[in-house]
Amino acid sequence: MINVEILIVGGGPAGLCAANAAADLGASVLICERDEIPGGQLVKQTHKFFGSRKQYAGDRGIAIGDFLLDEVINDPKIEVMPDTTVIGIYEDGLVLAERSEEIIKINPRKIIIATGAAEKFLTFPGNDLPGIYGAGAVQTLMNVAGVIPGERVLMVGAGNIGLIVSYQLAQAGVETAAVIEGAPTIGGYLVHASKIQRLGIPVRTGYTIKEAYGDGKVEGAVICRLDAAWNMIEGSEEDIKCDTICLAVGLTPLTELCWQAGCEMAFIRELSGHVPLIDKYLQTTNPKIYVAGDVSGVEEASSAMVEGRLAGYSAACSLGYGLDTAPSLQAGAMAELDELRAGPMSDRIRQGVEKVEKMVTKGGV
Amino acid sequence: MKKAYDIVIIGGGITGCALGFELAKRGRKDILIIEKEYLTSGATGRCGAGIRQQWGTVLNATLARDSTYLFENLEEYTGYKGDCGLNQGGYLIVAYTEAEWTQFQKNLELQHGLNIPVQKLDPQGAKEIVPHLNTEGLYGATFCPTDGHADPFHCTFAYAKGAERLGVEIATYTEVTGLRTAGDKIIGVETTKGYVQAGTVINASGYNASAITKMVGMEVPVYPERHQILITEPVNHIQDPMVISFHYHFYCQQTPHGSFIMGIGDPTEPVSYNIQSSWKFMEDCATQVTHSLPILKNIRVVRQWGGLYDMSPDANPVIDEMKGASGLYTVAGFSGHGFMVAPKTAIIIAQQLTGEKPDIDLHLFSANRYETGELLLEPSVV
Amino acid sequence: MRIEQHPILEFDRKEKITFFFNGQEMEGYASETIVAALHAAGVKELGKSPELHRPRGLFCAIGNCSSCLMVVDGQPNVRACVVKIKPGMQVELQSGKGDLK
Amino acid sequence: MLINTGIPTKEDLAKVDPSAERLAQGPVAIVECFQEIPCNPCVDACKRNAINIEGDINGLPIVDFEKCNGCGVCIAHCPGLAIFVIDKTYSESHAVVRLPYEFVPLPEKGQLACALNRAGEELGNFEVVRVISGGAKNKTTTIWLAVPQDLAMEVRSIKAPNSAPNIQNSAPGLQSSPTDTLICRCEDITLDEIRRVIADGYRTIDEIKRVTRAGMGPCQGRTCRQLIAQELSRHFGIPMEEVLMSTFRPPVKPVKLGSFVKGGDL
Repeated sequence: MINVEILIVGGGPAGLCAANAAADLGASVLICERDEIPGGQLVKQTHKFFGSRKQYAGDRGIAIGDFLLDEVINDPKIEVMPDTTVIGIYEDGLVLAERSEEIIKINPRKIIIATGAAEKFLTFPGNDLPGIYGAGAVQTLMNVAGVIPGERVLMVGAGNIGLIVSYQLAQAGVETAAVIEGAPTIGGYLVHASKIQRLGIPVRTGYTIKEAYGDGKVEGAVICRLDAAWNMIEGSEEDIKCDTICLAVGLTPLTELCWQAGCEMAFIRELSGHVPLIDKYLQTTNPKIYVAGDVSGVEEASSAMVEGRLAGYSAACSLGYGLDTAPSLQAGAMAELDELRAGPMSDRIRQGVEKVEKMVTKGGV
Repeated sequence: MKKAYDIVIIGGGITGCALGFELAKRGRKDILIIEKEYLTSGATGRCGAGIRQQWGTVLNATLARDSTYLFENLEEYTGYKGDCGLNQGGYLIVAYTEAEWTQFQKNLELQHGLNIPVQKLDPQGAKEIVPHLNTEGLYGATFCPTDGHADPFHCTFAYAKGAERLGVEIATYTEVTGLRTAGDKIIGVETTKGYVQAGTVINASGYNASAITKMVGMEVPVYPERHQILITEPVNHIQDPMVISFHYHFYCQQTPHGSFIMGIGDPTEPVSYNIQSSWKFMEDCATQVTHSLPILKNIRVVRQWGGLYDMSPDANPVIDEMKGASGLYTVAGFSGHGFMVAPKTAIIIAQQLTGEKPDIDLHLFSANRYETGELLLEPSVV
Repeated sequence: MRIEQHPILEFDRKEKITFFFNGQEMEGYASETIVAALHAAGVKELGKSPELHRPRGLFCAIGNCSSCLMVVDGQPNVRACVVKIKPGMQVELQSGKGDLK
Repeated sequence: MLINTGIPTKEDLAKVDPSAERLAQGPVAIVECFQEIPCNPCVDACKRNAINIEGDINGLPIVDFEKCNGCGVCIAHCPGLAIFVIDKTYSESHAVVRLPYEFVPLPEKGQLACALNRAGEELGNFEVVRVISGGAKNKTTTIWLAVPQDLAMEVRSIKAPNSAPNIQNSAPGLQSSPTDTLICRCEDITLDEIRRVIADGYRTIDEIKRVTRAGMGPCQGRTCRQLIAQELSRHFGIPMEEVLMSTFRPPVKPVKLGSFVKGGDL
């Protein structure tokens, strides 16, 4: 049995920042990371991050992952357990984790859940053919293993992930036949769209995938246009020859542990799925549990890092650490979040966060 | 939902749905089943769904035997399009103590007297049926090849769909909030969706049974007790029967789908509505089951969950009209074996309520047996 | 299918090792997961689905979805996207549910 | 429109381009950033304080063309690769377009590179006159491409030498046979099956899970639950917020039963 002050589930940008923040205030921290190397999805982000210097803007995701990890590893108050998956939070607050087929019991005083998000799947005939991958899977193959997913890709979704992965495919020498997007406008940052357009990769809004075909693996896809009510326009079908279809149709928060821990949950469309109801310090309705990053609403890695710091300060402070410094640090993190979310591209996130705030006030957390 | 019914059944588990079906089949009209959440959301949907005829009392063995016959043709019997998932791979009941083994041999006589085809096996014989069984410390086993298990959801849905075709109404996501009486007669049920009149109310609400009777100031000795189950990933078929040990309180079966379902009883479990999962259950169940069935060390658990038995002091149900509230019947307290006896039990209660002569006399399940001390102690429970 | 030159990344693949896919000898690198090594060799189909026997490949590549279950050293239902190859490892397509050993 | 295609229009560009007079004076930075996003490394990159954003970090960058001397440091610092430096004074016939480049192999000074416009169309092969490495950390190279004067405001990229040949898509009218749409991979449950049970009267995720097994597999319904919820929402015309979600149970991932056996506790 491991007794620890703060257990952090997930060593991605949110989890690593949470660990640093909590340890800075003096709390002892254990990070359980299911992967061999912590960093979460940062390990496959080859592009430079947006935001401001406080969120390491201008640095590439992989580099950010590296130095967040460096800080964590060099901090004696933080222990990192890689290859370790937290599998359950039980009724008595005990946590079970698995590492190399062994069960580890952890008895934390506070838990910060920073499990991130999972990729959404899409319904169309043939949607399970080998060669149809989530965009994150393509990144993992390409940017972690250095293996290309195929020779010619149809990218479904023109949010930031779809646009960025198309660019990364080009960097790996893979052709993207087209980026299609059901919505009439591009959802991701326009600079990303411009970047791939000038490589000759067409971004086609108002298009969806109607079907994937192939004998045992993807050989092509039929795309077609959508009308304003998202109905397929008959006769607009086009055949796209490709051996890979990459689905970048959004993420949904990975909240299993929040459900298990009895946190009050709500479906918030703007935050991409069911999320735990939290207060402004990122505490859930289970007072033992805090959340940070995509698990509380799918957003950018930059905001995940700031949320991580905020949750780390809050959890440490609730244990009596940094009582004098924590309030200003928390306020600083909240101001950073407000700034990141101030622009028109964050309208949705702001609405989602406001919905949660209202529900929490009503519930009287 | 109408304003008045002849009969209201509280509880959309297998007992309530089978009752609705059997009553409608006997020509009763105006029947409403009220379910707090969705059908099977209580004990039925959380149970191991074993079907066992190897009981230690004549009444339970007979009910289970006749219910098995019904399970064998449930789709045809109810007119259900789906597959109720009956798998008669048998029950292998293993004896780890001498006392147990002696009791089993007594049971065997009783069971043979009821034409239940139970075989007595030495450890080697048990191993022939379950080749991966660890026979260390085993005295012997009994095996009934027509025992097995079924899909609790499809069985309940079969009864529910059949009942609906016969005119029964089912109100899901509707909770009973009160009972109304006039003098010593029941006259209706208050629900979250409004009041409904009814001269007959059947309390088939499982572990909530005493909460329901308390609404008219009456007690039945039925209380909730958590039992937990885990299920594994599916693998190709290797195990026919349910393997069960009363001594170690565990059971383990492989479903037709390929998953293993197993559970273990905890004698220290308190009375409570708690259905959360515990890590202790995982440890206890894994430790015991992999001792008896070592090959299962390598299979992966995909889910664990808790459910509530509707326990009674003698692990047998209360099936009786409530004294002082005529028209209110309690059918609850099955203590973990409600699923396997539901088909026949429903027929007998329907027979009683429609004036037919019941096939089996259920007076041993009367509510006053706890006062008179005539408990029906069942030696064969997990 | 391996990227030899990349503008941003350098791949530390570690040593070359040999494993077996459906009995056939294959080369991969010690840093690679089973699916990465197979993918590099052009193998995209990892098994047949349990009920409808449809060809299946990887989908999430990080152990979330269980689309990539394979038989590894005789053990069925191994998530090939998160398990690294080892020298001499026997990897097989999983057809349906697999046999418990 | 930019928002539909990612290609800025003439009107968009008119807002960020320097005047002809300024262009005639020497190299100058153009920031083709038209959207308010939370980002400001360009401001930090410019040592002459020639780039500013209004309000918070979501504001659009504005170049003070008088302060800007076209040094080009900002090019490799823009995460969106949206900054270019144009030098129309390079020669009588040619201007230099300095652009960010993140592909391999790198072109060498003196080589010809295929110039591309904002839509990726080829504009001809022109000489690379300088290659500036972004360094080991930054890794964004700045390419100086000498292009005819009239293309200076068109060329914004060069073709990566290893980019794949363009495969033509075939015309519509293909011969594929219809196949199923999968909802639950673990249990092989199709969309048709889900629609059939919904038509049969099952109206919650919990019921559908129990009657079809969708979501009972090793992944615990991570991918399929949402899809079933969407189908229920569509079929009954109820918002997703009102579709009841079933709960998640441990373990989060499949774990061997043997791992839980007592005695192995740390």
